[in-house]
Amino acid sequence: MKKIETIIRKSKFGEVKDALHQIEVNFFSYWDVTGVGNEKQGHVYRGVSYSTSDIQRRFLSIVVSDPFLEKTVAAIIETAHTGNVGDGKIFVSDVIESYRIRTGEKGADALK
Amino acid sequence: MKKIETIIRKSKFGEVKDALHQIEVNFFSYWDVTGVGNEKQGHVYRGVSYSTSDIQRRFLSIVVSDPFLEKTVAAIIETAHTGNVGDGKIFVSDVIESYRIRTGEKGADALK
Amino acid sequence: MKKIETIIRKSKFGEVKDALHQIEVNFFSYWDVTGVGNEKQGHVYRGVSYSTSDIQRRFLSIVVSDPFLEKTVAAIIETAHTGNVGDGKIFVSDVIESYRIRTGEKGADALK
Amino acid sequence: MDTNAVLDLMWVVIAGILVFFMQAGFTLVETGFTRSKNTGNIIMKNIMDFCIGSVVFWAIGYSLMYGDSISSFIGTPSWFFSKPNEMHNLFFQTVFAATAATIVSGAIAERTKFSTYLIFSLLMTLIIYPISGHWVWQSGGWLAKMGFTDFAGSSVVHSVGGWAALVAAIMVGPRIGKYTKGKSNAIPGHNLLIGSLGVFILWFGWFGFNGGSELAISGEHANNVADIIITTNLAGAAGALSAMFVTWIAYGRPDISMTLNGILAGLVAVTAGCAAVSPAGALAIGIIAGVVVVFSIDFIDKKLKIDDPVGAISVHGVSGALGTLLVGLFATDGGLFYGGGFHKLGIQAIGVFAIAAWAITISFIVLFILKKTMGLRVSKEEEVDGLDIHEHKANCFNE
Amino acid sequence: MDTNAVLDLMWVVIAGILVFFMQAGFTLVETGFTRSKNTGNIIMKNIMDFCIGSVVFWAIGYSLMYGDSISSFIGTPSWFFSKPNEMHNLFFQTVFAATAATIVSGAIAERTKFSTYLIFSLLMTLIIYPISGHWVWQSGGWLAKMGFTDFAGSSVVHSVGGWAALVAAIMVGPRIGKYTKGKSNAIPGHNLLIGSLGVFILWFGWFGFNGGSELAISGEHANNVADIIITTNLAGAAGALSAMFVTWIAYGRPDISMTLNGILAGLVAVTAGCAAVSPAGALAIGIIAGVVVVFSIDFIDKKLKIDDPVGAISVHGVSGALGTLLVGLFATDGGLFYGGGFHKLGIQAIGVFAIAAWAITISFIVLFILKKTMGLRVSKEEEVDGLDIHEHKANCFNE
Amino acid sequence: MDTNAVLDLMWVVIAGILVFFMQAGFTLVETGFTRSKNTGNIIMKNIMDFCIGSVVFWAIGYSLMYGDSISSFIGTPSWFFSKPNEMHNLFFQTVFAATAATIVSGAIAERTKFSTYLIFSLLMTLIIYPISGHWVWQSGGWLAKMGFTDFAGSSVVHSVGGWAALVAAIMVGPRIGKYTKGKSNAIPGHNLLIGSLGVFILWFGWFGFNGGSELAISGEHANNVADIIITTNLAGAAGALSAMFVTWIAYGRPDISMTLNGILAGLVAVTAGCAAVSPAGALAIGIIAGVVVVFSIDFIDKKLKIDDPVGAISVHGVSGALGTLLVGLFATDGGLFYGGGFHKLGIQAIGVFAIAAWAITISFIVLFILKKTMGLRVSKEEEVDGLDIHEHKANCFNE
Ligand SMILES: Nc1ncnc2c1ncn2[C@@H]1O[C@H](COP(=O)(O)OP(=O)(O)O)[C@@H](O)[C@H]1O
Ligand SMILES: Nc1ncnc2c1ncn2[C@@H]1O[C@H](COP(=O)(O)OP(=O)(O)O)[C@@H](O)[C@H]1O
Ligand SMILES: Nc1ncnc2c1ncn2[C@@H]1O[C@H](COP(=O)(O)OP(=O)(O)O)[C@@H](O)[C@H]1O
Repeated sequence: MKKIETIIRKSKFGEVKDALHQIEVNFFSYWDVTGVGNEKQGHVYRGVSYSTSDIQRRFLSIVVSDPFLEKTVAAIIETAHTGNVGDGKIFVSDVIESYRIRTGEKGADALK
Repeated sequence: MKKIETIIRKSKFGEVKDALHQIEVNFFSYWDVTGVGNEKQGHVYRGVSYSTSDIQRRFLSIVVSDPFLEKTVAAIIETAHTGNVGDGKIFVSDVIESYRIRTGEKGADALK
Repeated sequence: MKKIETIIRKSKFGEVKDALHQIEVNFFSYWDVTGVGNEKQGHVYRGVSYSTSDIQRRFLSIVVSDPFLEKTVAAIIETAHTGNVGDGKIFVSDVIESYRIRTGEKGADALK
Repeated sequence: MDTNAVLDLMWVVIAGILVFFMQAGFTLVETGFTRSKNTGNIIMKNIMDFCIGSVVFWAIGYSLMYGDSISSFIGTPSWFFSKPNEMHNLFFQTVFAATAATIVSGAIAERTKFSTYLIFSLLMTLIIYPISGHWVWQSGGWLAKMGFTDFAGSSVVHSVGGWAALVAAIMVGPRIGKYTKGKSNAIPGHNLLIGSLGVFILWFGWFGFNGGSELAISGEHANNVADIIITTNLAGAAGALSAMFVTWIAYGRPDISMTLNGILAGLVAVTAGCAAVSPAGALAIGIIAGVVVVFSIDFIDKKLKIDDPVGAISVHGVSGALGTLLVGLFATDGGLFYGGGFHKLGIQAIGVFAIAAWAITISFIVLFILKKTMGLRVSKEEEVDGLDIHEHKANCFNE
Repeated sequence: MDTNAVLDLMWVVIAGILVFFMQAGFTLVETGFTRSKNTGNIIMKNIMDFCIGSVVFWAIGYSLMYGDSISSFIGTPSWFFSKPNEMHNLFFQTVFAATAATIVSGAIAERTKFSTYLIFSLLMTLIIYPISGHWVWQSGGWLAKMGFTDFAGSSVVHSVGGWAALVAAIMVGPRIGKYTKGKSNAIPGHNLLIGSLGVFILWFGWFGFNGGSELAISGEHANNVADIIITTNLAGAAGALSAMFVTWIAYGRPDISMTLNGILAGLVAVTAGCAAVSPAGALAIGIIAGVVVVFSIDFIDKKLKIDDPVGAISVHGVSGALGTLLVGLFATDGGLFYGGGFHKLGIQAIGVFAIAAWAITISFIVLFILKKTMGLRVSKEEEVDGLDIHEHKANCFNE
Repeated sequence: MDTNAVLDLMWVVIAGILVFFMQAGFTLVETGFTRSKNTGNIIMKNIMDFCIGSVVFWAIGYSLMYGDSISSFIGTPSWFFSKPNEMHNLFFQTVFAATAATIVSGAIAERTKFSTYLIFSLLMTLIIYPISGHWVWQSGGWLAKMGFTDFAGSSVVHSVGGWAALVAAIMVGPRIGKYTKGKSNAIPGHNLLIGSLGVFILWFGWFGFNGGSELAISGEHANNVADIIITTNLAGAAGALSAMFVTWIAYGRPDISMTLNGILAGLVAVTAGCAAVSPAGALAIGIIAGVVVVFSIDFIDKKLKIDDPVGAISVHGVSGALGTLLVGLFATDGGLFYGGGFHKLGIQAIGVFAIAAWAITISFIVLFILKKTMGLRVSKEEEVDGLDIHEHKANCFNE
């Protein structure tokens, strides 16, 4: 099993979600984070203008069984992509074990 | 050392927390996430009814030393369980190293 | 590549961020979490006083290529440190693969 | 209409509009002092009790309160109030009735069935409030005849609401997690800023509540109104000050939510005597109320283990009764401290207890029947997840 | 000035101040019913339409509305209104004009260019509103001469705003993601608590809106004012009740945002007839408006696929027209249900359609020109990210 | 009491109630423009300065301001004001005194010790405000005798507050992180929606502030009141417009928080002359104030490096002084632009400087003593974590 963590534009979330459902990745969790990266955003507050690289983004954590890894990554890259600085990242890491709390199932079964 | 990430119902958080304290797991971090999964929830907004699988859940990140792994997982499964769809998941992965910022301690010592 | 997850005091965030920029770690994501640990904080609400170990903290997730690991950890320990209980933790784990969504680049290139 | 009558009508209308706005204040205090998952439900309760009250009080309640007295106990009922020159009075009394009803809402927040609340609130403006109100504010009522003083309703409005809230809070039971292992746990309100805006709005409206209860402003009434504005303001300020200092000593820090309750306690307490006491008397009443409310909230929560999320029982029930009694001490005409002896104090005590007995008994009967028929409480699951998503299929706060 | 004139002036001033405060209510309703990323833009729109309106209506608009009638169609223009004894009237009429303008804002929220909105809003208070207003509220206007009744502006203020909102919402187009695959998607408002505070403030201000439209309180006017306060209150309450029960039946749950709209619908609908109907008539009007608004919002959203985030078209346009027509049925003097036959109803219908035709036509022309010149809509990127960060380089909500 | 006296009393009471509500406006503006971790502390400051002020001003302050003049400098003190026919005046003056006190709060937000603030605020209503107020508003005061015009308190209330705020902000020092490496950093407010609601409430209350300062409405006063309402409204609107356009040019975008400040600047500036200038004059004053406030905030922040989170110094101090001076130009009777020459302008300038000198000197002395005894500022840790959790052991916002 692999954990795919991806940081995307909030405005791309709808499309990414639809694409994940398309390839039958129906389970994941997400939350909003602040991303620090290449993109900059201009602000003015009471005459003080400041530009910040701290931009609101959405963080998705998706655990999938190994056969799903590749197409999930591909789906995210395709839909979250705009070509502009700030599109975000995908990180893949290993998961040793998964459990479904409801049933106690383990391993890939817990992910179905 | 292992990292246990678990997504549970917000309403079960109190019980899970107590159970973790019971087995001397006194350190962890948590935040609220939106979970996408099997459970559905009915909403109506201005006459448009929609059901969403995006449900508020709580995400716990707990790093433990290896001997604690099993009982931590068991405690979560036991207390976060309701038997209904939507109870959540537990994911276990490897941690290479841990540090306590206050003292600079490393490894299992950092987790005590 | 390694993922560095660190939980720090919110009041130390500014310094940590500056220190990371100093060593050219310019990319990361962060969000606010509630930390459960050694530190306690006194509250009173409507005459009921309670002390809680649930304290607002900031969670940083930083993926770096291997040569950056050591100095990143060192920079965090140095700047997030106050010496008081509650300074937080650093956890290091393995990342198998990284992608930059904008370009599709993989591996260490995605992190530059 | 002659000029004086126009002046009086205009003042009553303006005061009534201010009292109307107190509904917004009650809504904000209650939502601010509770958890965000129940906010929508609280909004609905506060809106609907006013709406139901407006219709019911016009339809029949007003006549039960102000109609010709039947045995000094209740007014002669008549449908759909329509006396041509009295519509301003109907309006002013309607917004008062709705205030009494809305007080209950706060004490049973976060766990009560919405449909049951609607019925209870209807009965509140239909029967509970008008009958005891008749005793005091209809000149033929038995307490009125006795010389009982409750100028703007410390007892008639606030205590009635507060005692009904007491019975309701006991019968509905505490929120899940409020008392565990015999200990009271804090369930902090989700937004004290909204709560404090609510308190400001209530204070703002209170000038109409007390000042308008003169029901006139022409001729010699004018100075009375000005005096009432001052006593009202000083009591609110004094309540805040004493509650703040008490908590500063008791908890080591000046407490925000208790100070807010101190203001309301001072205002509730002075409501009975605002036209009968001096500014200094009003200050004293406010100080006493501000101290008492802190200990009362503490006592009800930790000793009696009655779960009242906003402190409605203490703020309205206890402070209302207290303020009514204090008229017996501080009334410049007849009060104990002004050489009037115990006579007035005795009458005030009779009134306070009679009204409490009425409100408690009738609320108990009504709620007992509702409990056996519709049920008072939502399911455990609904309560934990929040009433908004289950009772209204909606979240109040979104992105 | 004699006492009666002072009384009248004072009442108009106080009522005007209450109506002013409705601007805050509109701001809160609109921000509460939309997403937080656009809140700052909505604040700016609501503030600036009032500010522009205040200047423009004084500079020229007032005279176009109330100046000597030219062919019963428009007032004689004159610059910078300055009749010495009429400043209270200028104030009262200014806050009305600003209300009409601000209604449009809600229907085109979250996607409209700020600069274009400013121009449109200027033209609204400069031309659109004063002209149809002249027809009805200047005694020489053609609808006034015909005997058309729109006491406080169900049509003159609310429908004009609502129909302009309809045209604007169509021409600006729906928000991204509102309609996908021919289906309407919910885009929940970010803070219904703020929205409901807005409704309370509007209701509070409405007593000034309707009561002040008597434009006097001395002598026999006093009881008229009191009657208006009661009819206004009952219609608002009835609107809430009927909207709540309709949604309870239709969606299985009492709906929060629809109940809020029900209140507003009841208030808008009774505005035309508040001085002409009985309390029971007002109740009926409120009930009807509360039912209609739910179905109207549904119909406009799901069938017509016009995206109106706050329901302004239904609340102001539809309910305003409806309420104006219902005067023809419920007016105690001349209404169909009171034996007056179809005559009054016919005149009301003529007025409703004339005003709708005017508002729709002129709004279309103005918006068409604006579309071709400045453009009506922000870019896709701005809309998705939120107008605040792009149009104002700021976030409204921070740590 | 005769009818005219009743009318006057009623108007003063109603206006006073509106001014009271401005306290809520100040609270919301200050909390909205600062960070959420300090919200509870700000609520407490704003409530307690009003409560302390209410007690102190009644106890002694009022007599120091309005008592028989001692050498044209101060009123004869007497305890516990109780003139039977003047309670409405006490109320109206109390809410004014509290306004002056509350202005300081905003400029020293997020870092000042709560206990020290309470003492300072007490001295503000006890001494600082009444003495300079005596000079202008007691007919025997030296500025009053000279013919200085400050109708509703641009200087007496707002500048006194603003200059005290200036001294306090300097002595307390900037917030941690506000100025680093000689550069000013933005610390955005946490909720501009709440801030803008505050501005609406202030504007609403300002009609009472300025209109009520006529202290009468009977006879010829009536039209004066109506004129004041119009000048007040136009100046507020003009302030918003000019501030918005200035920021649009200067920063490339119409700025939200500056536009809000522009409204307040326009209102503050017209307060001195609202009864002395024409509508066009009020418009000009508002435009000037709206421009000046933007540059003043900029200058104080970036050049002087004085940290004023809400812009209180510019909005109240600078705009108040500016508005007082502008009376010398725009007064239709005696103003420079109306052929009155430099005489009036000279007197206005003397008044502005005398009041500034007084407020700055006495505030400095008081704050210097407080600094050496109690300390002005919380610890670094308290400031970083937020004052709420340390000073009040509570969070304002929870789940
Ligand atoms: N090494 C990293 N660790 C964690 N998050 C990262 C990392 N690099 C980028 N991110 C996240 O991805 C977002 C987009 O990256 P950014 O550098 O702005 O654009 P791009 O990937 O197009 O160069 C950042 O805002 C941040 O949230
Ligand atoms: N593969 C996954 N990766 C990340 N989060 C998941 C995954 N599967 C489930 N979750 C989280 O667990 C929650 C509960 O899962 P759900 O499928 O609704 O119920 P159940 O586990 O009982 O079948 C989801 O809302 C989501 O937050
Ligand atoms: N094992 C853990 N897993 C996840 N988070 C942890 C863990 N241990 C500590 N933390 C986080 O670190 C924070 C600080 O730890 P704490 O025990 O209070 O102080 P210290 O590290 O100085 O002993 C906690 O509030 C919690 O958020």
